[in-house]
Amino acid sequence: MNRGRRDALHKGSRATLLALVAAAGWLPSGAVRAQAWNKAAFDAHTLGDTMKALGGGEPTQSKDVAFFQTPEIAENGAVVPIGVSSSVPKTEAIAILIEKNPNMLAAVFDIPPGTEPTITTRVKMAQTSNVYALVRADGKYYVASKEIKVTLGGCGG
Amino acid sequence: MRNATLAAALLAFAVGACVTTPSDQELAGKAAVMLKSSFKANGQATLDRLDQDETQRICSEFAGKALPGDVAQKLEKLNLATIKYPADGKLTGDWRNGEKIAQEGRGKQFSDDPSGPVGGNCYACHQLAPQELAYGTIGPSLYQFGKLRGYGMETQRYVYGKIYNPEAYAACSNMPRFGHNGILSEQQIKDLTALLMDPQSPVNR
Amino acid sequence: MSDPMKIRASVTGDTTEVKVLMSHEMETGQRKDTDGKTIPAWFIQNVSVTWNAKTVLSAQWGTAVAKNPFLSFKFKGGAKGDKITITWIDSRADKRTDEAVIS
Amino acid sequence: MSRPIRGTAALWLLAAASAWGQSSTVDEIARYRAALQDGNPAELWEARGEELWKQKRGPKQVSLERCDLGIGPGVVKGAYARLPAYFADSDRVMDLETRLVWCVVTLQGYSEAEAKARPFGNGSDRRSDIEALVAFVTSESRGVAMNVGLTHPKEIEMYRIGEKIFYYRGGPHDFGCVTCHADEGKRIRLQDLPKLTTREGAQKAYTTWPAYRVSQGELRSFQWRLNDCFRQQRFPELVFGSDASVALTLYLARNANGGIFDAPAIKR
Repeated sequence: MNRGRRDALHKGSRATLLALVAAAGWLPSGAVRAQAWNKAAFDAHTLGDTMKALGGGEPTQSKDVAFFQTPEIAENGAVVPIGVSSSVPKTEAIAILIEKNPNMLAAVFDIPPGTEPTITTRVKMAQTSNVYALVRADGKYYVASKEIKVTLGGCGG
Repeated sequence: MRNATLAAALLAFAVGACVTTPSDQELAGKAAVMLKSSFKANGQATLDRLDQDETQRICSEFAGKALPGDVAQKLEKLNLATIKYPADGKLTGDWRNGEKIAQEGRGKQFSDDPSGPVGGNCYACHQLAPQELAYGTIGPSLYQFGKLRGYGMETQRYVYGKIYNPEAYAACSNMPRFGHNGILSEQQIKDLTALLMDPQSPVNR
Repeated sequence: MSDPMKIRASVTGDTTEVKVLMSHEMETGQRKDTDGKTIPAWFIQNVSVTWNAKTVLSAQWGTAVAKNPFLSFKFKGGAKGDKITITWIDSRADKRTDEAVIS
Repeated sequence: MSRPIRGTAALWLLAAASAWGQSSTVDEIARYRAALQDGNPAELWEARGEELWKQKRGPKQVSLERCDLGIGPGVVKGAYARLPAYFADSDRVMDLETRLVWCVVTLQGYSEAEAKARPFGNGSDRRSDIEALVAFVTSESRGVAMNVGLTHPKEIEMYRIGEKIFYYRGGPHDFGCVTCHADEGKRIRLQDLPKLTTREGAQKAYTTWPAYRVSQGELRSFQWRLNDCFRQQRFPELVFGSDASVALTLYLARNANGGIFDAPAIKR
């Protein structure tokens, strides 16, 4: 079943993503909490399992979630700059997921009131992949995605 | 009067040159000695790699400048004589293997496994198959090499020979002498020749 | 012993921008050493940033955050001379706290 | 693109693809590099290097704060922009790394073998003190114009030998520095190659080393840069702090004169 999910996701279909997430069944918000480490979410290998472990509602694909300072091609997958900003009111958390990494979830940031829903960090990517920016705002989930290509650099040695 | 000034200038230059620094030849000698004491053997990369053959010595001496015609001719003749064509007379192999060899950058570095792969690393310097975007530009683009020149035997011989010893065709070329220096095997050179010369190769499609 | 973080915090108008570099291997658990043995995962799991005893950011990280992590964000409030405190805890339960003054 | 995104997957992907298709590979890699500039982990090495510089260490329990990098004991600001240079106390032309080793030995009392034990770092349990010190000292020349003098006869000779080494071709591949670095606008794969025989090219290259290499997660010194070039040239291993390494460094540093030093940098 997991295998099938991944294959569906590889096709990059938005409709499939939404269907999967809906099927996974979101837990109530608040599962992302400071100073606890959500092992189940970080251990998950599929998008459905990751989101299930994170908990929450059905994510809406949203243009209010945006990548910035995020190149489309990474010269080296060891360090890929990612910026995510949300203009969804009452944004509470931002997560970064990398579809083709061994474990999809890279990072979750809790955004308390007064902190701008804008995060810049750097992640590792095993290969060219879709990257998802997931936002929880007022208990609801929103998502945007972007493909980042990872190139081989240099002299082959 | 102009001549007198020139003579004075030349004299000053000559005197200056004598007094301050050693000759070019002396410096080359000092550099060679310094190199010997500045490197250590590491794995397959032994110190004898610092010893130059005549081609390397002459190309170093001219320091990237154009060679005089007679010197270039002499070098090309010397290197042309080293090319060994396959005994079976067949110059092309499998372009699929050739593509792998062209992509492979490892081989002969002290960090490489001596029993591991040795490639031609052609994409480091040349455009070949259009699918590979990460190609270098030290050498000319080889895209559509055979298609533009024809797939005839003479061109095949040139390609095989050029990979075997490029110094035979262009003295002090930047390209390694893959056959002459034992970097690639006869079969590997055949496969690379196919990559450029097989009509089915992505290079020609 | 881990190295100190490099923290920069500066205020413009009513917004403070925090930029931090942390010294950490962020080992994925996927790599092998020269003998072919898997190098165990070792990475920062939790980060929290406080200003005036208020948490202004907290994060959970996995192994996919890059080595020597970098993070930047902004929050409302903060004045020149205020203290910013950042703490990380890694998967070996090592912990490090550093402070910086808002400029 | 301001085009509204519709609900169906196909349309969304189409819009995205056309927007992404507009920028070329080279432009995108330039964007990638630009995005890394803010927050260079090299700062972590600079900070550790500064600590090491000030710490009382070694058998003699003294700091390096009396180390003479060429413009007086303890003067770090701008020192790197004048190196390599001839030092009367050692009667040698020295680059920063060999000078640091000299200070660690003569001031702190370590043996030369101890001082050179780990020229290049590899992970948090095999860190290089030299690379950290290099990060600190070079950071103190940021914004300073390169100003390498050729006045002492030994400097002049080392420069000219460095030039010879630059053009020295050898090994199974016939490679020399000249193979990759004597032409304008060339690249290996997608890596741009600086033409090091011109002022402009040398400035661009030399003023951006040392650098944090993201591919390795390490700060790399100029000695490391040379060592790794020779590895790829299929040469034997360049000995850390050897005469050839100093001669070549002098050749390149001098060619970069006038360039504004801007390192430690960050590179792929």
